[in-house]
Amino acid sequence: MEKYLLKLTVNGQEYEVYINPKTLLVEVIRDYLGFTGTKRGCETVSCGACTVTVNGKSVKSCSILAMQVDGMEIVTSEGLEKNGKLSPIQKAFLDHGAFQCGFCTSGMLMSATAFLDELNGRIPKKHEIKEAIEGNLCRCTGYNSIVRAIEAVAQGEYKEERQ
Amino acid sequence: MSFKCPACKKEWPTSLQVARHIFGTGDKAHRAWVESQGYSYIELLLAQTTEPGNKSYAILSELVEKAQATL
Amino acid sequence: MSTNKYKVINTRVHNIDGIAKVTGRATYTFDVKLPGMLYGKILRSPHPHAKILKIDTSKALELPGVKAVVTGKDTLGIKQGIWRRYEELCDEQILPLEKVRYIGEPVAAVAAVTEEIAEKALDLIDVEYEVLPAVFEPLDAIKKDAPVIHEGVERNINVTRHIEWGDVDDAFAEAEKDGYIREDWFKCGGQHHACMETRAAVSSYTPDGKLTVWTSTQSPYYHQALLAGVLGLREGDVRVIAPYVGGGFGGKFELDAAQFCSAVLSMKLCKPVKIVFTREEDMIASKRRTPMYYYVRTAVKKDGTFLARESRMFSNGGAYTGMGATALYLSGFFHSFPYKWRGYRYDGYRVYTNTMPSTSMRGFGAPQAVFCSEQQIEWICKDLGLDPFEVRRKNAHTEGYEVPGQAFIQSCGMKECIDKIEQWVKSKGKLPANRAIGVSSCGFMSGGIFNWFDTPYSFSSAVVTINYDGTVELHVGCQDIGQGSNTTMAIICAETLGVRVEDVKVHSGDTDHCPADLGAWGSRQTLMAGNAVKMAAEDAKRQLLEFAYAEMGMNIVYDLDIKDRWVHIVARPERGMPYFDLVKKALRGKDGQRIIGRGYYTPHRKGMISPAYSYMMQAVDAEVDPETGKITIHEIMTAHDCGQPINPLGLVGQLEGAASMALGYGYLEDMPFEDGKLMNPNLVDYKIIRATEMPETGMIEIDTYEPEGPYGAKEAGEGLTNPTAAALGNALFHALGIQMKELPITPERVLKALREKDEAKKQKKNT
Amino acid sequence: MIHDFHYLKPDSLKTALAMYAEHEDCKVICGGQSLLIVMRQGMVAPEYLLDIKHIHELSYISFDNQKGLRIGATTTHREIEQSPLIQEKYPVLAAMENKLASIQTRNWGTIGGNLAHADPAGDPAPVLIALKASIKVGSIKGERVMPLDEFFVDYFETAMEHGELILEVQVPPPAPKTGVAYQKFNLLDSDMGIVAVAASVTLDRDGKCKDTRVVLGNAGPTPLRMKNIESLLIGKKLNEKLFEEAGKISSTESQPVADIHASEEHRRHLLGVLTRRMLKQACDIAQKG
Repeated sequence: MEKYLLKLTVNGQEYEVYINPKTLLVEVIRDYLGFTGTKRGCETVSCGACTVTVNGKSVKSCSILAMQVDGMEIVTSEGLEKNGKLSPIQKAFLDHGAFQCGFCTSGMLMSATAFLDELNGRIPKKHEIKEAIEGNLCRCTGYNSIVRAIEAVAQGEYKEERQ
Repeated sequence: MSFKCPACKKEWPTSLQVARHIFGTGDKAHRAWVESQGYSYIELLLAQTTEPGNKSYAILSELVEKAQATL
Repeated sequence: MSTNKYKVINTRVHNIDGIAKVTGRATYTFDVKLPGMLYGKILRSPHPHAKILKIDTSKALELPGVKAVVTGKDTLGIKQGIWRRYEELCDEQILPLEKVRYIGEPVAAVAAVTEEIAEKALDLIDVEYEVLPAVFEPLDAIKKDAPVIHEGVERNINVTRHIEWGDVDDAFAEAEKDGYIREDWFKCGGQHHACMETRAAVSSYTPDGKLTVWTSTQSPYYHQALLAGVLGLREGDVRVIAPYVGGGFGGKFELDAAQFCSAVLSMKLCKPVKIVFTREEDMIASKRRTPMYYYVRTAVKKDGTFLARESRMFSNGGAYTGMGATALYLSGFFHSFPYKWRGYRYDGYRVYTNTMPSTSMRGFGAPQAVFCSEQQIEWICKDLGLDPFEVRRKNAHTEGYEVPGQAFIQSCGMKECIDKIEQWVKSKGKLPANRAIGVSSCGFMSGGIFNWFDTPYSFSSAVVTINYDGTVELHVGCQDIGQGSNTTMAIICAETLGVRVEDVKVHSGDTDHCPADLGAWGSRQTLMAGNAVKMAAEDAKRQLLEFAYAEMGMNIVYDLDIKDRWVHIVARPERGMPYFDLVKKALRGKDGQRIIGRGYYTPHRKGMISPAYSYMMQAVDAEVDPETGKITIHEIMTAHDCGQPINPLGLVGQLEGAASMALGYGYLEDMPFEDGKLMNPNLVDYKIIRATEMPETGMIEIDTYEPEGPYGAKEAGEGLTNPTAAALGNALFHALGIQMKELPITPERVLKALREKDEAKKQKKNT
Repeated sequence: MIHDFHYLKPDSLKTALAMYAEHEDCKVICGGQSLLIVMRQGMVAPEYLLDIKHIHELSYISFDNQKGLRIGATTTHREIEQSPLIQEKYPVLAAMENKLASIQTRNWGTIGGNLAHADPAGDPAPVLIALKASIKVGSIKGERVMPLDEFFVDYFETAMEHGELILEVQVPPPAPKTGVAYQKFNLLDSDMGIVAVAASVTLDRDGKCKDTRVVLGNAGPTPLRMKNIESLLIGKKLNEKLFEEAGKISSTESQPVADIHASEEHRRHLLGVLTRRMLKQACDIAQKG
């Protein structure tokens, strides 16, 4: 089976991997590049634990062929912190206890990050926040703490002081 | 005055409690003793579910009381 | 909330595993990678009931990359089970020798260089079965001609439990004269834990006869002991490591096939083997919440005073016992909660069937018991024209009440919960058509006393070690599965020792370094492990203060304490010394030895069920579309008595998490089987509630003090899962007048109930 | 698990069509949100996989008053959902997209991929048929346009021949005094519908029904356009009784398949209720419009 060259940037670092074209993006992220923050919880693109952002948009990395992100910018939960400083949404998750077992947390963080970036300043309604994480299943928290955390960041309670 | 369990000789103040102990443990020895009295252990147990009241327990308590003489 | 007299307890402390979890650093079992690690896959039975005649693994072994194939013959053939105290309830060989008893049961396991090769090898294993007749429903399995699933177990009944107090028959006789009796049949479905992390294990057996297993577990000690039991090893030679655990909910403290098969393969090859369940495997071949058929007969006086109740329950136990016996007992026990009965009789029957085994799941029999009880009470109040709040208040448990021969209730805030919810419901005023608020009250246990695991160790233990720089090592055996027990223990340790949470490092999830503890189930850890941690911290503080008395040389009448890193005279807090200086002196005074405090807890003189009980009443504001049967939940409000809250962020998380799981059990999550085959083993067709359906959740904390718990604390984990399904059923009763007797409440069942109600009304009109 | 395949990545539509014609056992992948699931289950295992995700010639949303709306095949659901133009001129289309699967799936999945997958429970098809949409497909031999309700042939089967790709969805300009409504019945907000109904109503000057379409989702092998309802309603003053009758036609003439989520009888009942409700809703919008 011939392999293909894939060039992609993950968390600001460029990588080149030779892969069988049937390899999914989540497999490149986890098994080839070792970013195990992104998780997998199902085989039917239902749980959202594998959510990452591709060029700023949240996607389920288990439903995408890795070859399709050639030359694109991927961000996983490990890429949110900048030289030791947590991003606003990470701090909000800590303050609001927006996680328990933590297995869905990486996916939730990336859905939240993509949603907040897309808002760029607009204050969202509550149902919009719930729709932003509708693709992410969580069995522990009952979601409301996560919605409160995202709402707090959207309302500017967390300054971004990491430039 | 106390009642002994015919199968394992443990004692309780009332025969009803001995009956409850026999159904509760339900191991081979206790089942065998019930069968030896001419009753099917499982039938007695299941009878509990069909009619209200405690018929099976009443029957078993009687058997226990009668058996005290031979212990 | 009362003004907080504690420095650390009941403050919004960050979860101490938070940084790892929000930065993607947290590694779970399926992230574990070892050098030379092989990947395992399990071949599963396609038949619900069949003899295994022959297994030919030769072709599989020839596939390049396959290193080993094991079947029952490669094991010691020991029948294992978690109820080690009763031999006949240990009935499961995970790789069976003679026959399979449910679809999905492991038959063989392959270890190969890659997961893909292992999967391909499965198709090359030929298994010759002799298919046997199978039975799937308990009421069929107890018939005379039903197939025998376990030899020697007549009519497939393997466990019966009987609870009785008071004079049941007299009470019913009195009710027949001038009271009121009502009887109803209920059918409560199963539910799957569906933890986001599926079952997984990495086993590594080394030539020195030691086995190390990384696995997702709620109790490392249980798995250490269970693995040792079935593999013929000493417990000390087995090390179980729980990396971060992705949820348990009662489904991850029994031995599962990932752990067992990876261990058997690893012992055969002396190489690490990793087995990770796919979601489909996790849903088909694990153990679920116990489906129950309830018959409930209740007698009351005309004025609403409860007289007696006589209930019977058949549980669909599935192919193997697991925690079935406990489910039977607890369901019956909490079916009487939270009311005083003059007479109560319960008979529970656990029946074997050829379906996936059922076990414990959050609430453990209480959601089913409460669903039947709390709805029937609401219907009785309607029949007699009584106010449901008044009837509940009149019969509710009170502080110091003894459930005859069963349990001693100490702290009990039931009445306050009823008052608060009554006020809240009234404050909501009149609701639009097809929408109403249903209420339901219940209680739950803080850990179990009956030692069905037969452990020789104390139930919980903890060790506190103070370093030279004042930082504290806290070794505990309790296991954090997301409910935040690491944080709760750190809070209790910090408060007791008088330091801050960031001074405490919690070590858990490793049987080599942590003391034995029964682990996370039955909502036991805050109380039991909390008591052990409090005792250990007190022991360390006492040793520390000995040096303080010497160092400060003050009047012997004074007492010393440590609060927020400041050692001081209790009566004159400004006179003292920094905790960090004291620690340095203490170390020198002990010839360089660190201060070590030990603590442990085992409940005594508390009956056979639990040391303490939480109480709650919940209101569910639900709307239903009478034309389509679709249900929308607007809000859930809970008045909750869990003694002294320790970890407030965790408490809110438990409430909202329990509500989301309980709502799923109420109207979303269904497990339809056809001839023993689960028809929806994926997260598309198995409907777990999502953010868009989750209602607003409020909580009213009732302040009580539980003397048995650390700082007065008791459970807040499982109890909150119990009332919701019943409250939802009652909401539909008030909104549309329909009586729901089956769980889950699907739209189709709502419309059927509506039709039945209308027909009944028509019949009444023209008779 | 997914079977091995040769991966073809054309950089333009022209090369894509050439490659597609060249290989017999070849499947097309765009967003892959549906295709990868069936490939993982081993139900689809082509020798070649043609990836047209990054052919930007086919990713556009345009509108003019004569020709109406044009959506390129590789346009993502999210782009349709968030397009101000579609929100203004075809609000029912944007609302439907907003409830399609999850944000993640909508960010990567495309309208062309969805329609080519031809799942009878798919959301876009009934709405687009109610909007009288047609679809342009093309191959190396040339292009053709057909009404969307003729595009779906059977379960997961379209009228496309081998070598043909979906190029564009075409929707006529919104007609005056017209209302379109869509609803699916499900347990969770973004689930595929157990059943779904799209309805459009156009009224003439004196308020009679000039034109109407009722399209049922997940009620047969393909989206079902209920022609008998059209003949029942066109030319009449619409009222509750007529909506009731239309509902009966939907529940009797549809071919829903029972599964664990709902029985056939329940599905027929729901189709009747939703038909009545969507016609009423469309009629109200038309009266205001």
